[in-house]
Amino acid sequence: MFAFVVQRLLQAVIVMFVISAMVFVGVYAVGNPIDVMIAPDVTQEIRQATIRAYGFDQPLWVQYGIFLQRLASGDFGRSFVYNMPVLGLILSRLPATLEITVAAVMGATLLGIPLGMYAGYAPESRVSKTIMAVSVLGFSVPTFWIGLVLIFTFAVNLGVLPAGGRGNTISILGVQWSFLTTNGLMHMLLPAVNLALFKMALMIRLARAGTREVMLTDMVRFARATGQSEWTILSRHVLRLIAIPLVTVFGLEFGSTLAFAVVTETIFSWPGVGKLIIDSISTLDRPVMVAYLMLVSLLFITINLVVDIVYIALDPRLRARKTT
Amino acid sequence: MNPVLLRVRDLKAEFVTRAGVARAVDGVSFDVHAGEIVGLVGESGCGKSVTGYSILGLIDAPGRIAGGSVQLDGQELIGMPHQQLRALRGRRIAMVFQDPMSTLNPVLTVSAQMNMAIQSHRRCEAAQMRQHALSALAKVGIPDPERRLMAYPHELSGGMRQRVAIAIAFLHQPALVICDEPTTALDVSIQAQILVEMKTLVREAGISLIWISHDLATVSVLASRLLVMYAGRLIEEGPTEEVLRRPRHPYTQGLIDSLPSRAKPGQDLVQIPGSAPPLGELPLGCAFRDRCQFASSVCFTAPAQTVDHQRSWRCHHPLNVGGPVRLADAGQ
Amino acid sequence: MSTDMQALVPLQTPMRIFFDEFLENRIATVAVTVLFVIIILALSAPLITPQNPYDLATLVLTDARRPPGFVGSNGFTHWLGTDAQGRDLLSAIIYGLRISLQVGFTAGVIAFLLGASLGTLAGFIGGRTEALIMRIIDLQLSFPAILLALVLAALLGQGKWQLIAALVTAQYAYFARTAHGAATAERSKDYVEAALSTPLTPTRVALRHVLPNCLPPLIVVVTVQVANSIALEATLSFLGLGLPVSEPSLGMLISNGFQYMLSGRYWISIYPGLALIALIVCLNLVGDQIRDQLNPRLKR
Amino acid sequence: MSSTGFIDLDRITRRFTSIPPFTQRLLKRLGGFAASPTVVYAVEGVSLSLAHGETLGLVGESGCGKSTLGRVAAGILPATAGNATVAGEAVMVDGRKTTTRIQMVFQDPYASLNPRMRIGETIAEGPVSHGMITKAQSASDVNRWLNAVGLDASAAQRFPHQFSGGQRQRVAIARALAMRPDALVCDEPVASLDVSIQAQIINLFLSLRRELNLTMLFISHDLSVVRHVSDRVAIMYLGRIVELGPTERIFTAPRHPYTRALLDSAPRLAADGAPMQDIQPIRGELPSPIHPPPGCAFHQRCAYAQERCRTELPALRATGKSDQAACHFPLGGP
Repeated sequence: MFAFVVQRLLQAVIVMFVISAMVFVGVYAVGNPIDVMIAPDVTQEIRQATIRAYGFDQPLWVQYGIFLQRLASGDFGRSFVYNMPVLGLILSRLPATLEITVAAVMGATLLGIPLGMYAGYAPESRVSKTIMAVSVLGFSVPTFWIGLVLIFTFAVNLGVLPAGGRGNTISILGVQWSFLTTNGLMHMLLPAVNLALFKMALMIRLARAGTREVMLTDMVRFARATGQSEWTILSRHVLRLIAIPLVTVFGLEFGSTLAFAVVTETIFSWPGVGKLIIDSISTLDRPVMVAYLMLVSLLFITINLVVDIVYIALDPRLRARKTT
Repeated sequence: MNPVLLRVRDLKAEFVTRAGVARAVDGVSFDVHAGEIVGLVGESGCGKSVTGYSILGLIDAPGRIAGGSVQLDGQELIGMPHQQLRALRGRRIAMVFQDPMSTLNPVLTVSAQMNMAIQSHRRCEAAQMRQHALSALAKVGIPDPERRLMAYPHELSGGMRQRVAIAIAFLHQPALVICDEPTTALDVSIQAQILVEMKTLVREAGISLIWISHDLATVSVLASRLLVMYAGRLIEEGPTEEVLRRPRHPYTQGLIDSLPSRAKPGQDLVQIPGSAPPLGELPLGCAFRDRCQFASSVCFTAPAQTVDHQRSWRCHHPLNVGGPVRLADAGQ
Repeated sequence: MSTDMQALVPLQTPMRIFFDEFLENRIATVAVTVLFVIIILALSAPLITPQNPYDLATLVLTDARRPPGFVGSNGFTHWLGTDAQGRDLLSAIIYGLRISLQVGFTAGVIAFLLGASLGTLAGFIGGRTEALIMRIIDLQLSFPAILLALVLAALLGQGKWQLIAALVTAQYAYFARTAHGAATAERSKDYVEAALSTPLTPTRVALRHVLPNCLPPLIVVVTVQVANSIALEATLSFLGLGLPVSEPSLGMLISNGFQYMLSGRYWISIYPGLALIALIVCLNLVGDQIRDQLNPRLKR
Repeated sequence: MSSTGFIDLDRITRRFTSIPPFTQRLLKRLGGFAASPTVVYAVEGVSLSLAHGETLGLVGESGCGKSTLGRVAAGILPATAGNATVAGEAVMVDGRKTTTRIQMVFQDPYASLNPRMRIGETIAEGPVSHGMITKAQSASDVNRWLNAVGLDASAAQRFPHQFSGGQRQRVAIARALAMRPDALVCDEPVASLDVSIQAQIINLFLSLRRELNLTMLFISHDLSVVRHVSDRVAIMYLGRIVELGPTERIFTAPRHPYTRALLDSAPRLAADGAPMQDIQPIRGELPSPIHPPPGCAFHQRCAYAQERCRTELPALRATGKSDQAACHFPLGGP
């Protein structure tokens, strides 16, 4: 087990190097590095000073060395648009994105798994058929279109919920959270639902497929033959068995929900990291792009590692082979 | 003969498939007396397992019970409300399945699974449950039960896993245990151990067994009575030794004669030509008609069950009614 | 010596059984017919649409943002109304479907060829190279496709082929993983060992025995991935990173209509959205049906 | 052991080692606390030789290595040590099978045929690609082998899913015969068939043996099937041969305690049909090939085990004119 964790950490470090190299090539070596660091309309002296300061006149690999040094020290340079250190900018926006992502994924899982298990347990019943219809729709309809429909019905027609923006927030430990105020929650509801629909559909499909396969095994027949109730079989045998594949998907989907937040935040103008990256792409604010990519990659790799460890914890067969 | 524990009368079960309705069990009737071991024998696809599952109402869709009655101590099980039937499963009737690999939950420890089986019929504290589980494991000959209790199924050998399943089945001293090919997936030496253990276990507790298998030799080690099935019907029944020595139905005789141990080595075995008809397309009358060398025009009508003392058969041309005639000699 | 042959079942190739079983499922058949209709519509777009939405000359600005059923200045009724540039929405949707299908299928097929060959190759080489390739594939799969496509679209700039490149990079890994899984599963089966023990050369066994049996699970991934490509393309266009503005895809149409949504002109966004969803839903339904049919455990 | 036999296996050893991933080896060098590679001792120094036209039965329980040995003999699996030859010709040269004179028949009829290939193609593929017949002759050649295994020529156009288990096994046999082999390795060919179908296939093997004078290595866990088809029988236990000899002698007067115990624990119907009631099971569990016990592998379960059995590995030595046993204290005296 320990050797496994060490192996994964090793790989994580290697991958971060690879990504940093790709980002370096993509952003610096290809484009003119100067434009990356300083705004185009700056005087010539400052341009020359910066070139020397950041060693752009050095050979490429030296520049890469400097680039890595700065990455390690968290200095991603300053954003053109907001003229503040990029790291601080991103970290200030992260909580907003995390809020709706966590709410979406939690909602998708807590709703999706039971519905999926029921659809797998009684596939022929009409309720299961509707669940599957909803899941195919949820799985197929692009997130941005659902966002529009949600705004159109709840905000425009019914006027019950705000069409966008974050509403007021409370700051705890210097971090702005909106889910603690009713107004904040009202603002959070639609984006979270929008983000959750695709994930819930996915969870329903997986839970259904897993449950259906397990229900046909001798194990369930044997459990029934010992007089265990359907509820015990579902909650302790089936759930425990399908939890293993679901955990992997939960981890991967958490990452992809975070990425999909880009779309939702654009529609609901939710001031999260997603909106930041979209704006920075359109304004070619490259330092923000670099920082976003590096931080997000780090996040995905940690999620990947956590998922693998939980995967092994859940499945005793994968633990060190003990021969009795 | 002890009182009748289980009465099965005209049991019918069928499967609705894309190709139409296939009658897997076509009117099977038999009794099981208290403390008796009955062998239910037949080749694959003859409906023996479905018969076993139907008794406990364990057929999954698309299968369903299409008729007949199953009575345990006079209590009708077919159509019994689910809660009541569930109260019987494990407490009055238990089951053991063929593949020990897929019977136990691979991600739960043996003790977790035994506790769940105990709790479905008895409310008791953890300590009592642990004691109950340990004694159950010891009874089926598992060495060092403490360590095995905490093990996961994949850490046990095939034989050990099957013993755990048997221990679970015997947890509540059921009156009847239905075993579906319990030793088929095991090696010869492990099978022998389990056969002997089952024999003593059942005799001591006076539990009756229905032993389902395709292997005549293994079943006849334990069973005092044999029931032979073919294409969903019970075609022969009787005390083991009599059925083996002087079978009435040509199919039973053919089954016995095609066993290698019955012929001189190197000599061609007596073989039953063709293969069993698929359940969806059963021929008219006697299903064995196309493969039977004694078949005649009367076999186009389904033979009724002839009963003679403890024996019964369904055949228009029964064998060995007179002296001990063996098929091989009668044929040439 | 010969046994009397049981009446042999009429000649049934695995393909024929597959189609018979497929057509038995009503939903899947409807989905496949709708798909067929959409493809026909998309192919014959220039012939059947009243107006060429990409030819800016024919657009009449005064007819812009009109509701469905509006009769345009050139006497033509716009069944689904017009968009902000005065384009007939129906024609725009059909052309949009055309682009979505083009991009979706091309990206899907390229990703299939690239990913499947990489996966099967890894499956056959085995040893360290297999472990290395599959490790890279797993890591790429932990990267959300949308993020990858987003960054690539931003770096590569606008245009159909850049978009396709972004979609392919985001999705070839799914094919690689499925192909690798199928190849390793088939490789362990007896019929492969039997072929090798004839002996037949490993390449011949790989091509004639293993590969054909690896295809079915890949077909499922193709249908699902084409649907994903279309959805992804629409999302990127919605974010303004997809196709150029002059050739609006469905995503672009929806995005343009977004600001008019709040003032009650719903049709500009809603109708293209419905067309897009119809296409994606049908693809997913077909994919699901094929997957259920191929899953041996669910055999009825 | 003079190698005069037609199929000759000389001191065959086969071990499966799982190489721990890169990091475990790294950790081993750093702190030395990583798991060492697990080794499965499947076959250990087995020597066997079959005369031309002879059928040797290879019997043993799971994990005894009989399947592995069969695959090495058929040239599917390279041996870790020792070499296998058929008619003096090496079966495998650096990992690649080099002879067509020995073919294999597998256990599971549902897995050993390519589901997407017509039966005719499966049978004709081998001989055509080895130039034994031309493409034009393939149709008639396929018919010949289909008839030889009791199948109708019309089967050639059909796919495996249209046949029963027994019929599929006949196709698998036809495929092997189409390569005009001199020897067959059959790995549990009737184990997954019903008794009535089993009899038909056993009879087919007997007639093929007579007509084509095939040398056969017949692998099975079922003693009665092996007794019926084999001239000689070898009993395997945990990767080694513990007894070898003429069939009748092995079944009536076994010299190795394991053989005796195996015969006693297998339920059999006596010739007149009376069931054999009293079976004596062997004590203990099957040892795992990952940790083979020291000395004689059977000593933990053997009723006659003495101190010497626990430490010294008994060699396979002659215990009669043409039979051998690997036991320090063979039954019925040395």
